[in-house]
Amino acid sequence: MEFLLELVVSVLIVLGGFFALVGSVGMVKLPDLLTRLHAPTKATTLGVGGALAASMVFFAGFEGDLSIHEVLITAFLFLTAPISAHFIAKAHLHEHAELRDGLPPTGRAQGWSTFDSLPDPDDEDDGDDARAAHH
Amino acid sequence: MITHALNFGFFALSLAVLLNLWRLLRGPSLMDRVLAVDTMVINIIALIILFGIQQRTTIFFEAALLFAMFGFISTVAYCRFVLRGDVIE
Amino acid sequence: MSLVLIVLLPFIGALFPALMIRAGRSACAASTLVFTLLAFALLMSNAPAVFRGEVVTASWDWLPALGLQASFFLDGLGLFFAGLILGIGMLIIVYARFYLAKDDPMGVFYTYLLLFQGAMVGVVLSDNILLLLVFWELTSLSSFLLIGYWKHLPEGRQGARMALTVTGAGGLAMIAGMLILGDIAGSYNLTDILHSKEAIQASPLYLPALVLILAGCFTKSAQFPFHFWLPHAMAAPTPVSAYLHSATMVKAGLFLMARMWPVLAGTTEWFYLVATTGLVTMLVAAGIALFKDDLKGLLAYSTVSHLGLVTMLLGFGTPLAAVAAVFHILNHATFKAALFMNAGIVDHEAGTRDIRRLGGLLQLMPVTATMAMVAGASMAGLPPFNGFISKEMMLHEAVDTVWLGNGWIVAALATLAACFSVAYSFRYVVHVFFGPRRSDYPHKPHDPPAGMWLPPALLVVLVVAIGLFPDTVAGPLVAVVARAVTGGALMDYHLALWHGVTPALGLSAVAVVVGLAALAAYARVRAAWQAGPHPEAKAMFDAFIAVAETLAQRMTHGVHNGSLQRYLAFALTAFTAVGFAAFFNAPHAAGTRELLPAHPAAIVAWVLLVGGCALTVALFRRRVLAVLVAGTVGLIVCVAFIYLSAPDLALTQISVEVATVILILLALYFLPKQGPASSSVRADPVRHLRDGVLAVIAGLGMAGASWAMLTRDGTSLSHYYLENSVSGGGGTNVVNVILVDFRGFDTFGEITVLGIAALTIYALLDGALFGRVGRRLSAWSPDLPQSADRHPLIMVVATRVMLPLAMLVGAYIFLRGHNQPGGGFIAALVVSIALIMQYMASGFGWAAHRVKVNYHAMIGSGVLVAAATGAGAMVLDQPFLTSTFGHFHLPLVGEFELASAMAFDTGVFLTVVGAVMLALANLSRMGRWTSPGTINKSAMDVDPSAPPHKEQA
Amino acid sequence: MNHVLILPILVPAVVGALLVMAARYDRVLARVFSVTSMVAMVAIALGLFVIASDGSVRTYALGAWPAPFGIVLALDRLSALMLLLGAVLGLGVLLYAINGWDLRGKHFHPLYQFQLMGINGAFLTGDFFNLFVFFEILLIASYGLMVHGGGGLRVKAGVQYVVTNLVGSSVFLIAVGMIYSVTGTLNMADLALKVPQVPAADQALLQTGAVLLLLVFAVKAALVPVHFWLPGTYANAPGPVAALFAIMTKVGAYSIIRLYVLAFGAEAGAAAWLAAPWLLPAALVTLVLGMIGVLAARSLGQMASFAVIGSMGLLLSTVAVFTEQATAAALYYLIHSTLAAGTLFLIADLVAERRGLLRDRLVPAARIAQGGLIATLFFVAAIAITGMPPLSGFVGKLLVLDAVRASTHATWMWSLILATSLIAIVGFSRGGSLLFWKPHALPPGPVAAHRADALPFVAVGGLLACLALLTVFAGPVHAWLELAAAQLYAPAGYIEAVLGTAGGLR
Amino acid sequence: MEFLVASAIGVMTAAGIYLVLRTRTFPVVIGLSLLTYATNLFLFATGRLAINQPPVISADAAAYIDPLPQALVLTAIVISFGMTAVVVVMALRAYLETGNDHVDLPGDASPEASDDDWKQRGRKQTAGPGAKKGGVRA
Amino acid sequence: MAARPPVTDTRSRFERWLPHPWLTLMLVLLWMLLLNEFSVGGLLVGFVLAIVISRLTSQFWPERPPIKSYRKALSYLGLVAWDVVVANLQVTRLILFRPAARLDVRWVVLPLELRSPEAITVLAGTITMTPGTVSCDLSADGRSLLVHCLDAPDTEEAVRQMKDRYEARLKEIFP
Ligand code: NA
Ligand code: NA
Repeated sequence: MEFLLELVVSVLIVLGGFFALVGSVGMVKLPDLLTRLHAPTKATTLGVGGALAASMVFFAGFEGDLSIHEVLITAFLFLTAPISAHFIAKAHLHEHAELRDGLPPTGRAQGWSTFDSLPDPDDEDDGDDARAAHH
Repeated sequence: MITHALNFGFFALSLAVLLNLWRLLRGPSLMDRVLAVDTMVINIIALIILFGIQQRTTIFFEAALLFAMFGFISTVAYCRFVLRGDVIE
Repeated sequence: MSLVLIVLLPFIGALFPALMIRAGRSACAASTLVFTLLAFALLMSNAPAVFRGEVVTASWDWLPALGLQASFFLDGLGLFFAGLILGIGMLIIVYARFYLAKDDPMGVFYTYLLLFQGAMVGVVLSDNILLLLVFWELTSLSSFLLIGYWKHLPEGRQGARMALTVTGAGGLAMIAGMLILGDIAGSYNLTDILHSKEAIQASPLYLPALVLILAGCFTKSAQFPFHFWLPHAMAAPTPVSAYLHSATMVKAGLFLMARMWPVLAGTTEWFYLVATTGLVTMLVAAGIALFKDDLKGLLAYSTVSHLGLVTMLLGFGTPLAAVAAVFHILNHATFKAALFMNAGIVDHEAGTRDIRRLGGLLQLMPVTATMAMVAGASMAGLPPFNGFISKEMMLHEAVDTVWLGNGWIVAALATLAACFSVAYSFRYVVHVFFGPRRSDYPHKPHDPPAGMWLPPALLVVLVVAIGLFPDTVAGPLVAVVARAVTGGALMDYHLALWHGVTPALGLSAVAVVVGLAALAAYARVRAAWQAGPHPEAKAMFDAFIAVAETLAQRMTHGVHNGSLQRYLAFALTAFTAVGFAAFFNAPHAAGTRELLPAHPAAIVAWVLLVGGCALTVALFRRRVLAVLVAGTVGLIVCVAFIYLSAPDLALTQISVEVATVILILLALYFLPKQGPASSSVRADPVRHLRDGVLAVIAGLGMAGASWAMLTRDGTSLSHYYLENSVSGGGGTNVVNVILVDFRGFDTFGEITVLGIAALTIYALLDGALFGRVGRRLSAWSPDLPQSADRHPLIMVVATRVMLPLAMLVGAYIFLRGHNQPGGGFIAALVVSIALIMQYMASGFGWAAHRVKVNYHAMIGSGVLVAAATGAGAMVLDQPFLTSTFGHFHLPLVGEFELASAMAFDTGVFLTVVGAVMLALANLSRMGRWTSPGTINKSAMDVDPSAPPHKEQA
Repeated sequence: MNHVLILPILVPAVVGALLVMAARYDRVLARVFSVTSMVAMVAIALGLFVIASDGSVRTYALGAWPAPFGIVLALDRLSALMLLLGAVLGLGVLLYAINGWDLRGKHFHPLYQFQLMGINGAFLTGDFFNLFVFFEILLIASYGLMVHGGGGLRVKAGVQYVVTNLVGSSVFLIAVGMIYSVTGTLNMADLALKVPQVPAADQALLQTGAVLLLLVFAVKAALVPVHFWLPGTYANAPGPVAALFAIMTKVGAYSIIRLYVLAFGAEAGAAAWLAAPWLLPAALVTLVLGMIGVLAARSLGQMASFAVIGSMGLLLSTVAVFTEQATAAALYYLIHSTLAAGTLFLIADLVAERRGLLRDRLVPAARIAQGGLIATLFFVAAIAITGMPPLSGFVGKLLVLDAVRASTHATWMWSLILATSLIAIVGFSRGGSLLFWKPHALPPGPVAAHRADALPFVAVGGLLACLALLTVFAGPVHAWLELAAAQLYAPAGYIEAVLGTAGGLR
Repeated sequence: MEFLVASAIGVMTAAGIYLVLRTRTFPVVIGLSLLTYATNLFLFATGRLAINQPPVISADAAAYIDPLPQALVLTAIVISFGMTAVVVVMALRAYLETGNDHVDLPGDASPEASDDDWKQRGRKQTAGPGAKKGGVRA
Repeated sequence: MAARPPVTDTRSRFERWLPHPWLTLMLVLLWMLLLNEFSVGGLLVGFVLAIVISRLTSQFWPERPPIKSYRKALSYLGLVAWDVVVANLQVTRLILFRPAARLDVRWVVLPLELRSPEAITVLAGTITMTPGTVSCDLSADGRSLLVHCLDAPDTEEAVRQMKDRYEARLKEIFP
């Protein structure tokens, strides 16, 4: 049983380390930001997930504490990683305006939100608001 | 066995962090560097977790949690800065 | 006590004229006169005692530790001078009433005059030489005001400053001299000092003390080479010149030499310093006086010359010379004050004081002319006037004096001076009053009103009276004064007009003849004079001051040139150099502590940190990048804290890190995103190299100090905290217990700092919304292209999910902080940053509208909660911040702990949230200000689930 | 339990917080709060002064934790004196400021209160890390006050001020760290016991820390070469703020006197009188540079600033003699120079407020409203600050000259003190003549009207009256100061009082 | 490990000082924060180094690191956070007021310190989609 | 401020205190995760906190996220978790063994049928975390998603897979 636990923990650690490394290798190896983005969002997140799972099992198995709070970090990372990636991509597109021409059309009347806004700004009706002191 | 696994984990993650540093040095664009730091933070979280296993302590959990939270927030802040200039508008 | 009153009366009186001016000029003058008269009467009431040979004293311990006593004494010398000051003062007061013009602020004048008078009386009545110094400097100050009285005249202002500078410098030297003297004598009281002649003259410090004191006397009495200020002080109104620069202030130096004569005189040093200075002054000034065209200038140099005469006499060091000196002081005061007033009358009535524009006034101003002739003759040293008698005495002493083995040189030079004296005196009389009447006087000259001529007339009467009956009129006074000056040395002298045919009489005759001849040949003499060089002392002085000012400015503004880099370079160099010097000056031995092995991951972290630092330095001009990379350095420091058993530090550091990044990015919106080329290494490699060298040395120093520290064992207080944390502080997280309990006071201060920081930030930003900066901001547009979506949908959703999560984490960190890593501060940052995320995602307008909390109030209430928690203990008569805690048991819930430290931590929490939010929210308000058209009402740019083009709440 | 000791810190903290919360919108209320608090602080300080006058050291163990483990406040004569001085100056300046200056930006009053909290805390604390905290409080409040009202130059000078002090704060921590690393204590009294026991091997670290700390205090005290922040800061700060800052340099001086007599004094073994060789030359150079600056100044504010630098040089050179007598003299001069400098800055502001864009620059311009009165006030203040009689500057200078007589460097000190006095006299007469006399030489024009409010003049007059009292009562004041100095030079009483502080209930 | 920490402190100090000596407010701020890291790490190190000995009382802990320096560093971090915030905003205000972010006061020392690049920038209309949108009002 | 009416609260007391009951429960669960041990006291505190926090934050999330089926949501989570692992293996293979030049990098546009912002966000997140795709942008009207594919020879297929595998399921979870 202990061996099994050890095995599980070890495998998780190794997998975690491996995926994290892969993510970082990808980030170095891949040619441009958008492709690089694929590596850490997935691999690194999984890598840290592996480490967290290892920790969970380890503390539950060896220290006798039911250690589940690692779930929280994992969940948090899985929630935030794609959003980070999304914004990094957007910022990259914005920084490199030349990429705009390479983008496919949205199929809608409006373009991509990084470049185009809605024609009708529906939310700029009270300029006084900014002048109103914010205490 | 766990010790060896940990050693491998430390090795892999350290290497990963160094690769992140390389990307941070090289860039070329700001977003590349933001991505590098973002990834570095995640790798560091993994390192912290492994360190916790090695030291048999859960005392670093909150640090890992805050690293995750704040890493995300600062990444978003940088993105917003690039996108809009004004982080809060 | 009356002595104190004599000194005080003028000062008390000084309050009145300035206030009474509305009551009229005469009332003003009258009040001045009354006080002077009162003082004079008091003085006179003491006179009989003095003449009886008594010394009247009054004393009050002012600063006993220093030996500074407000003690006064009145002996013959004091009586003489005080009488002179107050007596002539009264005349001047009357004279000035008529002299000053309607638009001259008369009240101010009399105030100044009384201040001066009080100071002078103080000088001559002081028993304590430190007190004397006080009054001494006061005379400089009040005379500064009087000389500069006509503020509109540049000569007045410059003359005042010059006088103050020269006499002030002398005064400062005298301070040193007096302190030395007092130290030698063991007391600062004159009465003691005057009995310490042997000790003083035997002291190795005698010469420095003498030189320093003489510096004061010589400057005050306008002795060569410090004589130059006096003629320029003549820019003052004539009453001032008459009072200060003939009768009183310039005599203060003489007074002091006379005062100190018993202890300081009689040595070789004294003789050569004082007599020589006096002789040279007498000669040089007399020579210059002859060629002055300004009446007051002529009189001024004449005064200098006569002061030199007295100085020389005092310098001779013989009792008889001292008597002559005293007598001449009296005589000079009478004729010179009369002449100054006379010159003032001429100026007042004829409209000019320029001798070249005058002449022939005899018929027009007969009274004035008569007075001038009498006083002038006295000044020339002609019999039967008082000036003659004292000059004779002087020549008599001069003949007896041997200077560097030379028996005739003093007499010869003194006679030469007397020649000049005769010449300029006659020039004054002849060139002004005799000769043809002119048609081009600026005014139509006539004799002045009685109020103006009576005061000098009174003096002229004295001139004659003393001249005719010296022993009767002045004898007793001179006797009592001389006794005071010489310390009671026995001497045989006789004041009389006629001493028989003596060498002095012969020299006098020579002087008259040569003087008259010189005047007869004035044109040629003057031509000869003008052919020679005349170093103009004022020009030299001005040049000196100008050079000093220029140097001072170069130095000051050259060093303090507004360059922060320079300031910091100086400071950092100082820190580094001093650090190294202190370290290597003290014994040091290498540490013996067992070292920790380096974990490979730690080495990697080290590489990251060094790389981050290097990259920050390399990229410092690309600002966003610099922030990002410096942030990674901070991140590594956090990791180091984790690795090195400091979880609380790591939590705090990472939270602060993010808040700082957001803050900096908010500010960077307005700032240039790229440092200018001029700040690049290429633009100024030398400076970068210099800074780099300094930085590396300082870095080496810090590394060395750290190494020295880390490699040795040390003692600490930790055991106490570890032992008492649970039992006394109720928490297992010792760091937190230290923060909120053991050293909670630090934390109380620390949150106050944060609160103040936020208030400052608020004030700074709020102030930027108005005025010039506000207009600039309104006209501002972003300097980088902006992406189109301001409030992206995905981000809004993400932050909405994150907010409750983060608040939960915040609560968790807050509640467990006392026992596990965490606490109020970190919790506050977590919550604030989560809130800020809402601002980031949905915009300032939207988010601010939903935050119902007033951040100012939050800061205030946080500080108050912390203070109230602390003060709660005071109610139980425990010290501020004394904590308490207890374990409680509730069914179901089980055991839990409540600690007052939690309430304190709540204060911390509130303050920090308030501070961070106030700062960040207001910084973001700035951004709104620049583009007010973009206030959003909805949380996201577009909500696809809402009907198109319809407002969403 | 005598809670009065905490009040000088607690009262401004609470009032400051209340001002932030409640009295933010109501200027009258804010002024009432602020002035009441200042009056209370004067009263408290007077009370503490009386309490301290019996010569014993009172302590207050915060949180009831005994020293050296907890933070202890300690009140001796020196602390009481500094508290009283700060409160009196603070009240005077506040009375001046509530005539309109306080409305030129936000949060003047809370910042003012917090400023005093920091200053009072620095004077009371017996713990040198807590001293750091109070330094930071007074600094950060001073940042806010410094830029109060805004304006390009002011804010830029503010940046310089802040940056310099941030560097200083870093070094403060480094120095504290070095000292802690070899002595293991943060309590000044405990430090005094530990320093003599520091082995030779650790002396280098200890002394480096101590000397660096000295240099940090020197930054606050504006000693060359770390004085550069002062002229720009003071000359650009709002007048009343600069006036209040007159006490801030004294915080540096106070800290030097406190720590280097207590912990690095006669008993400190290898580190005995550590500060003297560093302090004296620096102070003398400061004296010279400051007074030369007076001569070179381009504005009245600048002149006052350099006069402050010069006076700090004089003060600290006297301190550097490290004898009881010299310290007593230095303390007398400290009181004098604080009040004199504060007054002078207020007068500079009176002038600046009346001269439009020219402010207080030393260039002739039209006459100003209430010019005669202001000129008189200036004359008196200048007399005080240049050390001319009859005011306390002269008495102070005499005391200093007398006290340093025994020093091996007496000749130098005397020469420099006297020579620089002359430079100051020349500088101030030049400035006064330019500002108050020369306008009379210009063609008379209309004098710009200016509100002739009494309050500012009352404030200035009140401070000058303090100088006059200081002069008249020089005897008793100095006698008191001699006792204060004697108390400093017999540190056993202080140490015993602090370390003997009972830990309350525990 | 001690060497790593000591040298890291040195490196951060050096980088911080170099940046603090730059001519613009921004690098100065960055330099200050590096200097702060160095200072905090140094102050922390006065408690000497220890691994896995956090100062949290627990039954199974063998030893504890000196907690006092940590508490001091915490205070120092918080204070320097406040200070940094103030200096950043003050630098911003100075830039808005004077139109340049030079650290020097305008004068002879640095002619650049009197430039006003804000003025020129205010006139320049930046072409950006968002900026354009800001001007359109419904 | 005058231009804008105050944010009026027309909700019932229940809605006000439990604006998002599921969120509140979620928070309680998270709280227990954070505590890392079970105790009644902890649970009580958790409930109090969850209620207070959801009350405090409800202003920022005024519209309830309507989830139609929590069962489907859970199964969706499982699906995604599995896909993440698969995605990683794929990406690992591409990173380690495929020369960069041979990657078939493409942009793909995913027209969205989902309308709820929450749903769109979840979809975008899912796409990023799963095989070879990163969602990079939304169209300005929020109805198309721009997806970057690391190696997608067949864009049609990619779009179809994303729609079928994720969007269809999300449509059953979110309205
Ligand atoms: Na603290
Ligand atoms: Na804590």
